[in-house]
Parts: sequence; C-alpha cells; structure tokens
Amino acid sequence: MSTATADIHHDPVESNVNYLNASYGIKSWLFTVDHKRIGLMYLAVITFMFTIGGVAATLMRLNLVEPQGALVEPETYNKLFSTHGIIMVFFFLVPSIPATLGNFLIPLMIGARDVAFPKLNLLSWYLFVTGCGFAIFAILSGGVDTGWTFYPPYSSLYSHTPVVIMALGIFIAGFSSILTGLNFVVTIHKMRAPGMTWFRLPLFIWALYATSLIFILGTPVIAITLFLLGLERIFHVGIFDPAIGGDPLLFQHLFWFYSHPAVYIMILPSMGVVSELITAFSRKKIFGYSFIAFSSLAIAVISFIVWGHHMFVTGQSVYAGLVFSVLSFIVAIPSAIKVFNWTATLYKGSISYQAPMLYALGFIGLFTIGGLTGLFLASLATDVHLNGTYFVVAHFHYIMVGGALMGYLGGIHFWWPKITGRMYPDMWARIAAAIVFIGFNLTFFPQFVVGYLGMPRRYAVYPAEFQVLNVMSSAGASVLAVGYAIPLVYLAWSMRYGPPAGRNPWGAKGLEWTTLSPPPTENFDVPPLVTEDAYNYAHAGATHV
Amino acid sequence: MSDMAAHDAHAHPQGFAHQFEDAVQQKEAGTLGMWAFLVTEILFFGGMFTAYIVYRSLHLGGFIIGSHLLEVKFGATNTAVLICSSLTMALAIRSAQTGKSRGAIISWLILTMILGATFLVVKFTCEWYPDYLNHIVPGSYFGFEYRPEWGAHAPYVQMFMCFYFFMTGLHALHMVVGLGILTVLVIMTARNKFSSEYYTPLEISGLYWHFVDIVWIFLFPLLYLIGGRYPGS
Amino acid sequence: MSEHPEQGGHGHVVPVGVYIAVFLALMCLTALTTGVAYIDLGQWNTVAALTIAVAKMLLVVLFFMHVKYAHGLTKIVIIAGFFWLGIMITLSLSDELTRGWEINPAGWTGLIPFLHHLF
Amino acid sequence: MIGLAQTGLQNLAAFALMPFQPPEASSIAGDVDKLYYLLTGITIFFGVLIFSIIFYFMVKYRRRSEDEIPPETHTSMALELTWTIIPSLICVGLFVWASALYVQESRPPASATEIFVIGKQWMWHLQHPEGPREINELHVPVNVPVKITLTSQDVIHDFYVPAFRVKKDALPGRYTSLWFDPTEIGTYHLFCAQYCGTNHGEMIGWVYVMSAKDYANWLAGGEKTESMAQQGERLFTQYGCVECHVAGGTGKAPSLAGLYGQPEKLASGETRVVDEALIRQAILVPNSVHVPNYQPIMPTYQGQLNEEQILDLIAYVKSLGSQERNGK
Repeated sequence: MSTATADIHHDPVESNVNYLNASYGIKSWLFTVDHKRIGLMYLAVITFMFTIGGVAATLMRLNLVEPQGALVEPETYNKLFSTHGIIMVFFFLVPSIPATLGNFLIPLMIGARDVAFPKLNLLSWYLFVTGCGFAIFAILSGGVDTGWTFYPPYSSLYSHTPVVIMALGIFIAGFSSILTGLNFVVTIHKMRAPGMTWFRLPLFIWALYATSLIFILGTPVIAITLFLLGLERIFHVGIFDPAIGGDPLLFQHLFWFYSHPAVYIMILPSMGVVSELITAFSRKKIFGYSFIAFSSLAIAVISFIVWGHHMFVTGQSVYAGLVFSVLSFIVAIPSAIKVFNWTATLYKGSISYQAPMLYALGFIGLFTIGGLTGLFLASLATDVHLNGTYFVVAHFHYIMVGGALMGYLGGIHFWWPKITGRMYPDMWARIAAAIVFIGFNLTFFPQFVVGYLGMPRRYAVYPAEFQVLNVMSSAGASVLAVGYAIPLVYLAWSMRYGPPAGRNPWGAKGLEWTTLSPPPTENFDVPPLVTEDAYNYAHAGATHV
Repeated sequence: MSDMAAHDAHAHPQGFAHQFEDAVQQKEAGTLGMWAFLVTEILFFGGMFTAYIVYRSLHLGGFIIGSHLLEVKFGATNTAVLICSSLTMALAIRSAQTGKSRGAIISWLILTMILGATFLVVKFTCEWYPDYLNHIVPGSYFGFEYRPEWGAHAPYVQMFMCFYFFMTGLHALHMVVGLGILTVLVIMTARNKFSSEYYTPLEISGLYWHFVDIVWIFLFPLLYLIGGRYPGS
Repeated sequence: MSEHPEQGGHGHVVPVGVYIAVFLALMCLTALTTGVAYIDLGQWNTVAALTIAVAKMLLVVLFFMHVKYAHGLTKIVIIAGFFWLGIMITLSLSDELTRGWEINPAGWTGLIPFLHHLF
Repeated sequence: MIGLAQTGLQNLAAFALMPFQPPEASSIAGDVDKLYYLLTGITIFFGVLIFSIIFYFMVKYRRRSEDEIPPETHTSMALELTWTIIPSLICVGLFVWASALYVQESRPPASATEIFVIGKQWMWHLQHPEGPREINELHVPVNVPVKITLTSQDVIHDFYVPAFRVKKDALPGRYTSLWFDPTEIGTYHLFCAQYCGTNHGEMIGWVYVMSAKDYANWLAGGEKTESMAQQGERLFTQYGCVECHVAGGTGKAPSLAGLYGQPEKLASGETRVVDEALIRQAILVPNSVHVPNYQPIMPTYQGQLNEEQILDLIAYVKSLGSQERNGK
C-alpha cells in the first residue's frame, strides 16, 4: 500500500516532533487522548499484570514438583491457580493485543488521525486500571480460591475468599473491553482513509474487527453473570441457588457464552499479527486474502455457538451435548483454512528469519498442535475422559500461550521499531524466541500425557505416579520464564541505545510503515491515499499515483 | 504539513472533534457508536432475560404466584409514564433538529425528566417499599415462613421475586443514569451547545432513553402479566 | 465515506403527527396487553403479551429511534444484537428443556446400532 | 534433596515401564482408546504434514539477496476448496463415531446394579443397594455393569475413574448418572475432577474390581447391615408416609407399588416417567408433581431428610416396583 506521495520523504534520519516527545511529564500521559500513548499505557499495565500472573504460575509449578506439594498448603495453591487464571485471562490475554497493538496500529493502518472516540479510549484505560486495582486488592486481601471460572455454588455460597471484589474488578475491566471494542468497530467503519476499501484492509484489521464484535456481543454477558453471582453472594439468595430451584449449570451456560468466545478474543488478534508477519518476512502477497478475512468473521460468529463443549460431563442434556459437539467441530474448519493459507503464502517467497518471523512460525506450529488437540475435546466420547484433566490444561495453553502469546510477542517485536523508533538486537531476540519455543513445549507437552493418564487439573496434591511428568513440566516452566525475561531486558535497552529504525526497517507494506518512526501525534505527515491492495510486495518498486 | 493547516482552517460547526474529516463522519460515528453500545445493553439485560425464560419454563407455577403478588395498576401506570417520556424525549430532539429555541428544547427535556422521576417515585413508594413491609423481598425474612397457600411452589416464588427485584432494580439503575444524562443535556442546551447543525449528543442520549423504555415494555408483561390475571389463573 | 446522501449532516425530521400517532398506538397497546391478561386464553396469554410487546418495541425503534430512516448498517447492528440474544436463549434452552428426554426411545437414536455396524 | 532425588529416580523407573495410557478396565475403555489413537494419528499426520511443508519452504525459499522480489502467486480456488472440504469430512466422521460412543455411554444397560454416590467436601460417600456404605472406596464385582447415581450435598463434584474412561458431575439438588462394566480385576483411582474447594486434590479414592467370589466374601464380611430399601422402608413408616400411601390405592394418596419406571399422568396434564428425579421432587416439592384424583395435601420434607435418607426412600420405592413386576 504505497501512498500517492510517500516517496517524497526519503530522509533516513528524521528527528522531528513525534508522539513521544511532543510533550513531557506524567500529566501529558495520564490525560492524553492519543491512541498511541494510550496503547503504550496499556502495554505498561498488562506487562505488570502478566508479571503477577507469571509469579503465580511459577509458584504453582514449583509446588507441583512434589506430589504432596513442595511449597504451600492446598488452600494457598488454590489461590495461586485462581490468581494465575483470572489475571492471565481477564487482565492480560484479553486486552493484550487489542488494547496495546490494536490501539497503536488501527488508526495507523487504516490511515486515520486517531480512533473515533479518543476520550472514550482514555476512559477505557482508566476503567481497565480500576479493574486491575480491584483485582490486586482482592489478591492482597487474601486472594480468591474459586478458579477463574467462578462456578457456583462454590463461589456463591461456600468460598470464604473476597470473590465479590475480584468479580467487581473483572466487571469493571469488562466495560473497558466493551468500550474498546465499540471504539474499534466505529473506527474501522467510519475512519478509513480515502481508497482504503474493506478488501484493501490489512488482515490484522479484519482480525481486530472480528475481535471487537466478540467484545461487544460477549462481554456484557459475563458482566451480568458476575453481577448476578455477586448479588447471590451478598444476599445469600439468588438465581443459581439449588435451594430455590436454581440451576448451577445455568451459570455455566452464561459464563461460557462469553468465555468460549473470549478464547477467540485472545487468538484472533494473534492470527492477524501472524498474517502480517508471514507476508512481510516472505515478501509475498497473502495467499487467499478473502478466505483469511472471512474465516476471522466466521470464527467470531461460530465461537458463540460452541460453548456447551465445556459442559459435556456436567449433566447437560445428551441432546445438547450432540448439538454442541457438531458445532464445535465446525469451528475447527476456519482455523484450519488459516493455517493452510499461511503455509501456502511461504511458497516461492523470499523468506528471512528475523525474530518476529521466528515467533510467527512458532505460532503456526504451536497453534496447529493446540487446534488439533481441540478435536479430542470436541469429540464427545474422548472428552468424557479428558475433560477436567491436564490434557485440557495443555490444550488451552497451546492455544493461549503457544498461540496468543507468541503472536503478541511477535507483534511487539515487529512493530517495536515503529513504536519506539529504535531497533533491538536481533540476535538476542532470536535466542529469546527459540528459548520460549523450547521452554513452552517442555512445559506443556508432558501435560497432554499426564492428562490422558487421568490426572485432574487444579490438584494441589496428586498421586505419586504422575510426578515425573510434573517435574518435566516444572523444569520446562523455568526455561520458559528465562525466555520471557530476556526480551524485557533488550527491549528496555533498545529504547535508549538501539540504533534508529527509520520509517520501514523490515521493508514491509502497510500504511503504518509509510510514516515516521515514531509517528507524529497526528500519525501522518502526508495524508494517506490508498491505491492498491494489501501486501502488494510483487510491485514494490512501482509507484502508483 | 499543508493539509494539516488546511484541516484546521476549515470552518467547522461547534462540537467538532479533530480526528474526524467532517461533521457527517462525526455524526455517523457517534450514532453507530451508540447503537453498538445499545447492542451490549441488549445482551447485558439479555443474560437476565435468558435466565428468566429458563426458570419460567421450569417453574411456571411459582412464577405465576409470584406475579400475582405484584400490582398490575402500578406496572401499567409506569408503562404509560415511560411511553409519555419517550414522546417528550423525541419532541426535544425534534425541537433541536428544526432549530427551535433553547427554551423549547429545555422544556421538553425537563418534562422528560419529570416523567422519569415519576416512574422512579411510583416504583419506590408504591411497590418496593410495601414489598419490603410485606416480606416478599428475597432473603432471610422472605414471607416470614412460606405462605401455606403457596404450597410446594414456595421456593420458586422466591426465585421469581429474585428476578423481579434484580430486573426492575437494574432497570431503575439505568433510569437514574438516564436522568443524569438528561441533566447534562439541559446544561449543555442552556449553554447554547446545540443547533440544527449539531445535536448529536441529544440524538444519541435519546436512543439510550428509548432503549430503557423498551426494556420496561418487556418487563411489564413478563413480570406483571404472566400466566394471566383472570379469575382462577 | 459519504455514500449516504440522505443523511447529509441532518437527521430525518419526523413530523409531529407521526410521533403523536405512534404515541397513541403505544398507549392503546399498553391498555390492550393489560386487558388481555384478564381474559382466559390459556397458553395464548403469553403469546399475546409477547406479540404486543414486540409490536411496541418495533414502534419505538422505528419511529422514536429513527431506525426507519437510518441506513442499513444501523439495522444490521440492531438485528445482530437480537440474533445473538436469540442464540443465547435457544442454546441454553436446548440443554435445560431436553434433560428429561429419554435417551433410548425408538426415534433417531435408533441409528446408533446402525452406526456401530459401520465402525 | 537426596530424598527427593531418590523418589524421583524410583518414579522415573516406574515411568519407563508405564504405558502412555491408563489401564483399560471397562468395556468401553478400549473403544475410547481406539478413537483416541485415531485422533492422535490425525494430529500427527497433519502436524507432520504442515511442519514438513513449512520446513521445506523455509529452506528452499530462504532469502538469498536483500533486494530479492519474489513472483506473485495467485489464490487457487481448487486448493482452498480442498483444504476446506477434507477437514470438514474428517470432522463429520469423528463427530459420528464419538457421538455413537457417547450415546452408548449415556444409556446404562437394564441389568446394571445401582450404586448411589454422594459427593461432599471432600469425600465420596457410596451406598450399595444391599446396604454396605463406603467412604472413598468402591468395591464392585468384575463383569457386572454398574450404574452410579450421583448427587452432591454441597458444591459441584465430579466422579472420575480414568481406568473406566467415565466421568460425570455430581450436582447439588439433582441426580446424574453414569455406568461402567468393569472388565479387569484390579484397583483403580477414583478422582474428583471438578474443583470443589480447599482439599479438592485429596478427594480421591479407590475402586476395587473383584472376582464374583471375592465380592461375595466382601459383602458377607462386613457388618451386617440393612439394605437401602429396608432402611427406606423404616423411614417410610417413621415419617408417616405409609399412613397415606396405602398399598392397593385406598388411602389419601396413591399406592407406590409398581410405580417406578412407569409413565404417570400429572394433574398439570404432562406425563412423566417415575424416576429418581421425580421421586426426589415428590418428596421435596410434592405439589409440583401432584397426580389427579387425590387432594394436594402432602407436606414438603425439605430440610427434614438428608440426601442419604432420600436415596434410601427412592431405593424403597424402586423395590416396591420390582416386587410388583416380579409378582407378575
């Protein structure tokens, strides 16, 4: 997508005013309405939340080194895995790519000066931070022990932990999601640059559009569900209480109506990132643009009708189980289409292996395994055996960590030069990507095996015969932790000492690469005019007017 | 940079935000944003409606007994009050559209607020407070003991009352928020912020107000009229 | 993006007469739904109440909320909202209402032995 | 640390000998494993396919010069259809196979003996119809199908025996069930697979599958206890049920003989089969299942009977049914 006048600026050293140095001081950040600054503020908060969730995960894995628990009492272990799940899902993975890269890139990629509602965008950040505040307060006042799923009647009538405070935190953060999704949908509909038609949009935008639809359609349901749970807990009477004819499974229906699509909130943006990375580092137009674009929308829609596969063994009706099973198989198809199209994009490309591309390839590998093991859980008979075991834990970590997190890291590495204007040391980044990939597999592959052997999840203590596999998993986790720590160091280093990146260090296509790095506050020095399809690498030399 | 200057130099109507190209784009964005928000509201209330439908189909007897504990006359009155307030809200927006005076807009807005407040007053004084005195608020003092005529349906009567209070409570909360928004609109109108060229805040606040009305349009039959009110129902 | 000539910066101005007519229709429907509740129609009481509620909603949405004069996107957004609500209700009920169903009646589960022959 | 290393080594030895599947100890375990291995095969096939293609491309099409511009490749509809349709067909096949097995798993054979299980924080309470009650242990004879009827006294639990490949939640206020036909004598894990609070990880027990002879000895060896039905009969008298539910149907309430398993027309007009759930509902919420020709006078027993007593009463009502049928 070269623009009509982009070639005018060739000066590689462009040290003029940008969004980072336009104003200084803490106030200039806290009251900013610039989507790029808000994106960075999200980045700071979710990195902090990721650290909390990561510490909880580390302590869990340490505890599981010994069957009787190496470190903590079962009560504490339960709080650790609940904290890990809640923080990672609601306060890291859900906002990860949309709120950071999405906020930063959507206006840049579609050629707009800002999102449609910049003040609302800032409000979303404050809501998110408030939600984080409540969550941290709940952790500091003891922590909850309900798991991230909050199933009643345990969470409503039996748990003695600050469930209401934690639920309130998620409720508030949920409104941040809703408003972000709303902002994105309106921005993508109404703010595109002249010539930026729907089918010229980068696939990252399609993916975030699909994600935003889930934000809008799904998040209100988790909000009302947790609201009802809170009422039940406060008044000791409520609509999930079996004593007055309530059905605890109804909570699960409402919960998974959001929480299954939420998985796709996490993975869809990563798929969008991977589409960008694969094309940029193989210098190829994406293979099957419209198939990838529409598979994102298909995933967003179908994700809402498969939730019952979380409930095959809960006493859900057999008939509903059959319906949800067949629907769950259907959602596998669009994901498969994406993987095949990415693979085909590499064909006859010019592939280079800089760090972001390593993350993208890692994503495809891990997501493929995660997706295929999903078939085991969509199949009713095998799900009966595997549901609630470590097999499920391994499966969704392959999707959420192997998939979503790899995509997030790949995206951060890809757009870091655009965000900061500086390059990081590529060799270190490649080493980190390799360590993450190896550590991840060491951690989670043994969990497939221990799951099939029958080890249930959320066990603070476990039968001794599962120890070897658990020790392997814990050892892998320490490798993984190293892999996550390295980028923090060199990315921080690069902000000050990295060499200047220039407008387009990767030779990538897309409007964001036509402007300065870092971009000016109003994004484009020259208003963009789009005259060609996305990823038009074959005509890189040609100028279109 | 020439275009930036040109952009700033445009004569834009009041209320114009820098990120937009023109006022049409801004208005369309605002309206689409509000509708997207209302969709989230549909699903927010929808979670409760889903639960209501599920339990109604499982415990119809208890729900009918519970429904008969409510007074149709108050529900019907409040429905009428809200419909009136929707009309006055629509007329307030129309006044802005057609360039009527500030006074006209403010009068319609204040009338809308009075009707909204009437709804809340009826809700509190004629319904919730007597309910509290009659021990049909769910909780430890519910019905003192279950009333004998409820028979085995008693737990489900309490379930119905949970729905009644949660749903009308959430609706009333939205009414209170709506009154707050109307207050802001009155102030903005008094400060001459709106014209026949720019009245998007009025328009999208109106959407919200009508939505709250629609929720009540469904709550009224679902809570007050289910199973009929005829003798022997 | 200005492919909607009828919008042109101004919303459609609905005549006062239309508002009054809609208002009167809403009031009548409220009276009707209340009145019908006092007549014994059996199962149809619920149907009548919900039909009238939907009619009232349509009146408010189309006229008071100007959707009749809005462009297609707005209509799609609204329909999507109700469609998703429909998904939630239908699939939740698909579990809650079929739990008591027999698992081994003649019906289509008669297929099962046949399927077992296949594998 | 040395102790840790030692146990580690022992477990490593055990691990080397351990197969990558739990024992197949029920009639359906083998079928589930077959499906599992098919799925594993599909996973390996597609995994290897995609990885090897990517790896081949990575090597063959690596960037050879910085200003290289590769040729454009056009989307191929045939290819898109191929990789849409083939996975779809595979999914349909998997769905049909897995569902057939699941429906089979959901239908206990008529001959199954019934064992009642109550989950409570954090133990399993198991009741044999013959009377013995066990905690965290279940003794069953080999090759006799067993139907487990589950409920919970507090939160949601989940009854999971990996060796049998069966699992089902135990829900408060409801009965759920699963069944298995143990085929191998041995001792197997019984886990709680739904998080239920502090000691969830310790809510585990053992299932002992015994030969018919050993099982008979085990039954005889324990303390002499009344059967569940006998205990239910005692409760039936003690709580005054017998005063109205007179045999022969001459009392203020219908006779319960022969009722179990039969369809019954209710006053509301609907017809329901008399099963555990209906009997439970009749005890706790009598008017909701009121039958025609009788006054709705039965009081509720909510709060007066615990879950075990309700199960005893159900066993008694069921025994009346079988007496009747046997009589015929």
